[in-house]
Amino acid sequence: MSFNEYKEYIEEGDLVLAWLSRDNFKPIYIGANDNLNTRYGSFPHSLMIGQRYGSQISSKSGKGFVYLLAPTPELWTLSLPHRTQIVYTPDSSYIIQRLNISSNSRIIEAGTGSGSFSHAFARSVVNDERNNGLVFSYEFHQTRYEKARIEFESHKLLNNKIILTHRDVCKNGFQVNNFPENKNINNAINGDRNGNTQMNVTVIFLDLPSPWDAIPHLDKVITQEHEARICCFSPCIEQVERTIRALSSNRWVQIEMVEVQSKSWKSHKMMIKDIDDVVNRLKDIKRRKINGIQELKEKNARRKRNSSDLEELQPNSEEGKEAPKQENKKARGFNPFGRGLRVLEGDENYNWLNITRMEPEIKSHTSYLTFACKVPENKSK
Amino acid sequence: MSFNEYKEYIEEGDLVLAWLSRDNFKPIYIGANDNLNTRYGSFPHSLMIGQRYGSQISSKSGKGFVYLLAPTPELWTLSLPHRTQIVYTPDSSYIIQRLNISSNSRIIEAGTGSGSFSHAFARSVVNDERNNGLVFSYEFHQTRYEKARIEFESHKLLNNKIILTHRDVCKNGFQVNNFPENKNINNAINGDRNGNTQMNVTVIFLDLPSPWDAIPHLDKVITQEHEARICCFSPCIEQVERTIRALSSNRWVQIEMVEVQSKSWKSHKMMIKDIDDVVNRLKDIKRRKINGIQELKEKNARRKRNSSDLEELQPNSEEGKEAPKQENKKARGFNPFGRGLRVLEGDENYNWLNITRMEPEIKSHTSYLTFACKVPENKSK
Amino acid sequence: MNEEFVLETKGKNRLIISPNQYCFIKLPSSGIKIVQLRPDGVISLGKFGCFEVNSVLNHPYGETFEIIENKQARAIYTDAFEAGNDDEDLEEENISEAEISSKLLSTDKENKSRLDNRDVNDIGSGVQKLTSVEIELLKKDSELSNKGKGIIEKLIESHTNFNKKTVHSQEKYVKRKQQKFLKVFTIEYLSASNLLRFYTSKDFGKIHELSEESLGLMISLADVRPGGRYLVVDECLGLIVYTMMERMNLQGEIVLIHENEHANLISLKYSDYSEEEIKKFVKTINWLQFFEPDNEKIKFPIKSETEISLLTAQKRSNYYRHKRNAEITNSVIDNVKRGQFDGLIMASTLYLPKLLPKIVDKIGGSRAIVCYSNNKELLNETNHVLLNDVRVINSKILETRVRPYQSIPGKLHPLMTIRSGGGYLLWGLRVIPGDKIKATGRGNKKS
Amino acid sequence: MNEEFVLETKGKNRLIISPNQYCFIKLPSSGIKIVQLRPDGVISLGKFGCFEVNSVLNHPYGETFEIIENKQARAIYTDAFEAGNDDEDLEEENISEAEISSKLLSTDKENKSRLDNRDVNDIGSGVQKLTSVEIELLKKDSELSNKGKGIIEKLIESHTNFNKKTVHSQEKYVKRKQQKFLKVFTIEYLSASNLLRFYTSKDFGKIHELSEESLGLMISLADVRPGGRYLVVDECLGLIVYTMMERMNLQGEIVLIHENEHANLISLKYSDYSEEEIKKFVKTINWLQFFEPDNEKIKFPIKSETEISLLTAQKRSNYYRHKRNAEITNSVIDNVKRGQFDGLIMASTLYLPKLLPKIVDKIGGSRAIVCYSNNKELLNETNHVLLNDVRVINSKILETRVRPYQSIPGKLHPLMTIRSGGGYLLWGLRVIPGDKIKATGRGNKKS
Repeated sequence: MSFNEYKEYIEEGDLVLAWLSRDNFKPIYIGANDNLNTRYGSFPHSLMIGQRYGSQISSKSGKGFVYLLAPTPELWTLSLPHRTQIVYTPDSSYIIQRLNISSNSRIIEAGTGSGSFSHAFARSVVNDERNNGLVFSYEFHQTRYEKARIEFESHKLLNNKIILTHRDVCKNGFQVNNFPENKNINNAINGDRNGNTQMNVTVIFLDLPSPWDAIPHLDKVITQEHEARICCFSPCIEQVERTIRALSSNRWVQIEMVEVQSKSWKSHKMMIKDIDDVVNRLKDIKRRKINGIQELKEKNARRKRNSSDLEELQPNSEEGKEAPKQENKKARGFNPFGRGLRVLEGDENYNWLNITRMEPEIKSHTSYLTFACKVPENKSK
Repeated sequence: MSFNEYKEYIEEGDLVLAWLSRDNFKPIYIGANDNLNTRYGSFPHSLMIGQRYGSQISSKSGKGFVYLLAPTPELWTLSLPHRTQIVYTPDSSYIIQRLNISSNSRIIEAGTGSGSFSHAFARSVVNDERNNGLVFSYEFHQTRYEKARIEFESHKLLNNKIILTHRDVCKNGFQVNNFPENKNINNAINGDRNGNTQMNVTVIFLDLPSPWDAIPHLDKVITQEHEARICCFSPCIEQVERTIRALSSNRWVQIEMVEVQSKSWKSHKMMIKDIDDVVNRLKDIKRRKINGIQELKEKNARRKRNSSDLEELQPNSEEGKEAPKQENKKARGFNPFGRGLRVLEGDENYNWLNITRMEPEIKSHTSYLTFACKVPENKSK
Repeated sequence: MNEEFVLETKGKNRLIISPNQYCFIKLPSSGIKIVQLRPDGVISLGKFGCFEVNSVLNHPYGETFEIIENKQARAIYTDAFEAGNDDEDLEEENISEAEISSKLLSTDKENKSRLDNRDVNDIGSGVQKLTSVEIELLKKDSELSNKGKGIIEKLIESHTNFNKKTVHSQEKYVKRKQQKFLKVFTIEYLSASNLLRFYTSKDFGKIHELSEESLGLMISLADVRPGGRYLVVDECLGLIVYTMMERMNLQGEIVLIHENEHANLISLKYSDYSEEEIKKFVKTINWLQFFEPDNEKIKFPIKSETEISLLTAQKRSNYYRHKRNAEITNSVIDNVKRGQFDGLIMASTLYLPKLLPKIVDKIGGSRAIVCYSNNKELLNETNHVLLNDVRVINSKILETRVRPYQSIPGKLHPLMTIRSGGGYLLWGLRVIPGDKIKATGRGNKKS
Repeated sequence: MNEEFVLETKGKNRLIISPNQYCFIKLPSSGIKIVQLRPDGVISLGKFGCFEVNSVLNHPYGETFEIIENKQARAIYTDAFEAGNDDEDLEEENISEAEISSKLLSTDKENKSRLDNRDVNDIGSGVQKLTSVEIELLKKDSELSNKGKGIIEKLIESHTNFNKKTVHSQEKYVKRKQQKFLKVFTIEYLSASNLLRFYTSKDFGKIHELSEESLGLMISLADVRPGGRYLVVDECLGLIVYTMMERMNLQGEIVLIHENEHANLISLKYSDYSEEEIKKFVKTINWLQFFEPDNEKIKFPIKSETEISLLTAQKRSNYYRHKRNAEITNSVIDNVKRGQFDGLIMASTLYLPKLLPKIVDKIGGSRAIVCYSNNKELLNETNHVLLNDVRVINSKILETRVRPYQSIPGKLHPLMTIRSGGGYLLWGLRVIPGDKIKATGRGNKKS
């Protein structure tokens, strides 16, 4: 239930996101007899119940651990397998901000897709005695619709915040009847001339292959008293062109297309390699080369003198473990940057500069976002 | 002449870029009797002759100074007024790199525009006993053509590196005859069947409103033995679409469109504001507030006691200059971050973090670059 | 969710232009304004004219108006604010005069314009034959009926090179002139994004170059929702608090920490909430009170009813005022001592590597920590501290940038230049390290 | 220009596929390879087959080949390497089989494909009815004549859901299959950009994430041109030197400083220049020799003709070898002592804030200083040092990023994901401060 409210303690039935490693979250529904099995070990759910959200817990073996996190739309999005239908957080957060969504917003989302954006919309709206917000979500793909319905239901979002409909909105429009409606609200809604429930939609988000087919259907469901705002989400630029033309001929105004480009960085350390150390190392190499020639001569001479003593000079087995490394180190001479050694980032024996490093793969493009507004015609005289 | 060679000393007749301030270069041609007048003062050219390139020189008054720089295509581009026709360095450098331009490249550039890219092309090509490089540049706009001709001439690039033609290539194609040609070169060129000089172009750069009109004309002038490579530079995405279709139907292959996005940063310092200082400042304010009430009471009491002594307590005029500032400072109390004072970035009395700051305006878009290749048909059997 | 902090929503009107609200006005010149709509007042838009407030009230927000006679604003349908649309999409019915002048252009297009601009030199003052005095006169002439259309036609006639320009630059020219002379404007609701736009154009530095996309991302990453209870540092004139109030709709609570004697929440004066509503929703505390709560709690000597009744009216009033102040201060100090906030949102210029670790304990388990800065370097130093802090996981630095396009079909391209800035975010998750695991320190921290 | 450093260009062939050159091979799978074209040799492209080197020699670089019988490669025209083109642009004449299969698709397009993918579930192994064994068999069958076309058709037939897929995913499917089975490849000249592409896919870290656009910008900002004389630090496997050689065409000189006993110029083995040409053009010196030239100059005792004639053959040979080494070392030390380089190009992981000021004096007045790093932070620290150095002006940090598009008309969009990295550049200009002005220090520095 924690998609709907902040909770301090984990209870049976909760959805928990188990943090395994960076950006790797595993969603689990807490059942007293269940186990979370990961490559970091096995974690019985029974030990999670009653823990605070955010707690670090050890595996049975004590060798591994996970953190138990409360789900949020952002973490939920991160926990999804990378399906193409995901609207990522930099896009969704911008759309929500720009469309000025608040607890009373009446939102259309088509299609539902992975449902990741639905969760973000649902977080902002409230439908109770004082708030009249709702998300009308549409999905034409049967399997995806079923999946979303089950998900919304288990996240306790279905029908109290999200009205999910299996439909091709391009053909059949957006009108939904018989959704639970709070009659106490100021701007409560009566049926229109045709007996349809007025949906009074103020915000529209279209993530469809051909939004231009859906746009003409909007007039029937958007608010007739206020401004409606739309965002169309399309990967190809040619879709944007057709969308703009459709919006314009359906008398939407203030049309603007934008792209969201986002990046993320991890913090790292880079070894500071001092030029003096480089020069000293080259000197050391040179010195050892000369000495080496000298030593070689002496060694050869010594070997000739007392070859029988060699055995005694060998280290015993205990010391032997360390010896090769020592010898290697010595053989390497002055080695200011740990060449050939396994130096951990931040090792105190070296100097470091704090740097940032981007994730190896950048989401170079998600989709183009086309925004527009419409004020009801009867008001515009 | 220094566009053509590196020079150490400034001579009469040289083109010099006088650096006035960051990214502010003023091109001057050195004439013994001329003067450079800037808001940093007046600088007689006579004092510049014989100086090393890069020298800092003082104005006559000694108050201002400039640096005397040798022109390069990049600095020349920076010194141009911001006309729309400029191909900026991040684009031009990428195009040159990707098209693999070297001293022997035979390049078409249409249109010439501001000539900034022509300079970059000309830097890479050599036309002498051993190198066969040339830039064929075309401009259809009469005034721009004239301007470019004069500029190339005074930069000693005309006809030895750049063959400039006033023409609408979309209508009349690219064929140029009678350009100076070095007959000693291995792959020297004979006239074709029609008596036209073979231009053997290997690299094409089209910065035209409708490149699709020019593309069909290319077959007559590109190399018939080797691969030719093209880059089309267009601001709008719809131009890219038409260009790709034209390239494809003219049997160009490996078509790829890219955008170049570039940024630049200056280095700055940000004050480190320690939380302990914040807390101490709040304590100080609180203390002084309490004291202030106390002081006010005492002051009032004192005033009543000996109002006649007040004159003597006033500072003399010499000290008076400093006093108000001192008093202000004191009045401000503990002021760890120099609030209300003019603190210079990097002031040693404060702590600083090294940061970067972007230029205030970003070139968000220059143009789309569409690349393609073509191998002669007769070779492709 | 702390029920005690859920307040009644006043039902602030975000949809209808309402009296006394501050609103956001967009001018054709792409100028913007914030004005308060006092009933019976008159609002001046400078060279675009004046209009009476009453003539715009009760229209929906988002409406575009033109100024007609007697300072009356009349709602119109127009796309004058677009970067422009191809004329094939314009509808014939209900056409406004703004459209007519663009229709005029479209006939020009086919007949007279050239496909390129080879014969046009850069347009200097010499090319335009009307003087600015003549333009002023024309403007006065046409003020009542023509609203600029006449001027634009005259300008086109007198521009000797007009027919030599390309279609595109002809359009740009007319557009530029429209923007200069048409007396139309749009009234929008003063959303957080619009307020940000206003500050962006007015004083970007004072909101530390915070962009709309960074703001939106910050609010989402911090999981801000109606009913939440957040710890906030807002050095952006209160813009972040304003945004959170929009999103939360007075449901929940904000505790705001400030570095001076008083918090700078200047933005909230533009909100349509009463001072009382704001005070109920936003509690303020300074860093001294935050870090030394026990010292800073006000020990206020409570007087008995009898004692109070003996005070003069003035002293009694003072007594109640001091008592109320002490109660407020002590209440927010206790609030902070309780901790367990649902998120930390910081937009501060303080040195975070030292500050942030001192606040983390106040945040509830599994809740988000989000810091904004216009310097990535500061956030990197901070993140290096978090990497060694077992109470925070999954921390990273994010950047988001929106790239707006010239949104005209057939001429689509990103805007050539945009403002830089926009800032960066540091995002981490507060966790509660296990006792045994905690002891071993960093070695056990996967991230 | 120092005439003594201009060498004869050998006239390396960049246009015609020539024996013994290393070349760059692009495979339909978007795989890439570098191979040396030894006459009479056979080159294996793994699953794409083998071809005899002789069958590709003397074709122009850029040519695309298909493998026919007896390991013979035959030049073809194909757009198989495109992301794809709309079929309306394909010419009827001279059509290759790769095109035919895409023609086949285009008829499917109108008749059978759906505009959306509502009925398609994610494609798992169950949907594809052919086993991989069957595919292998088909592949063998069609090896001689059909070159994959047959396979693709069979695959389409056996893919039960093919007609339910959208046009776009049908195209993607065929494309994917083409890439897997068509025996075509393109031979390109091993330009610096192609070598960079090879390293990028093979070991991006070893070239410190240097991108093509950063490389190009670096070379341009450093004003690299034929005839110049540059001081270079190249920790990118010699890729930067390779690029400069391409651009300068052996006209001019490079002095390369390295941090180990020997410079790592592994890239140059791929160039078609002889070792002698390379040695004439690229002089190497280590940091010890650079900073302590007088100590490191080799005092080589010159023997008289008589003395030499008295040596054994072995010792005489040794004497000449040592003498030559000493001459080379002393010559490059003198070269560096002379200074006045036409530019400094650094791609080093050394700590530049300390290193760079020690080198600036070697650079001529008005010449460029360009440093590459994959860390902006390192360059910022370095730039802060330059800001206090009166010998460098106008220094700044630059970033350039290329964003490739799916370049199919009707389906244009930036690629969804690209590799990060690419690096940053620090660019400054070396100046000669005036004597009087110098004395006053930073105060007089405008930038």
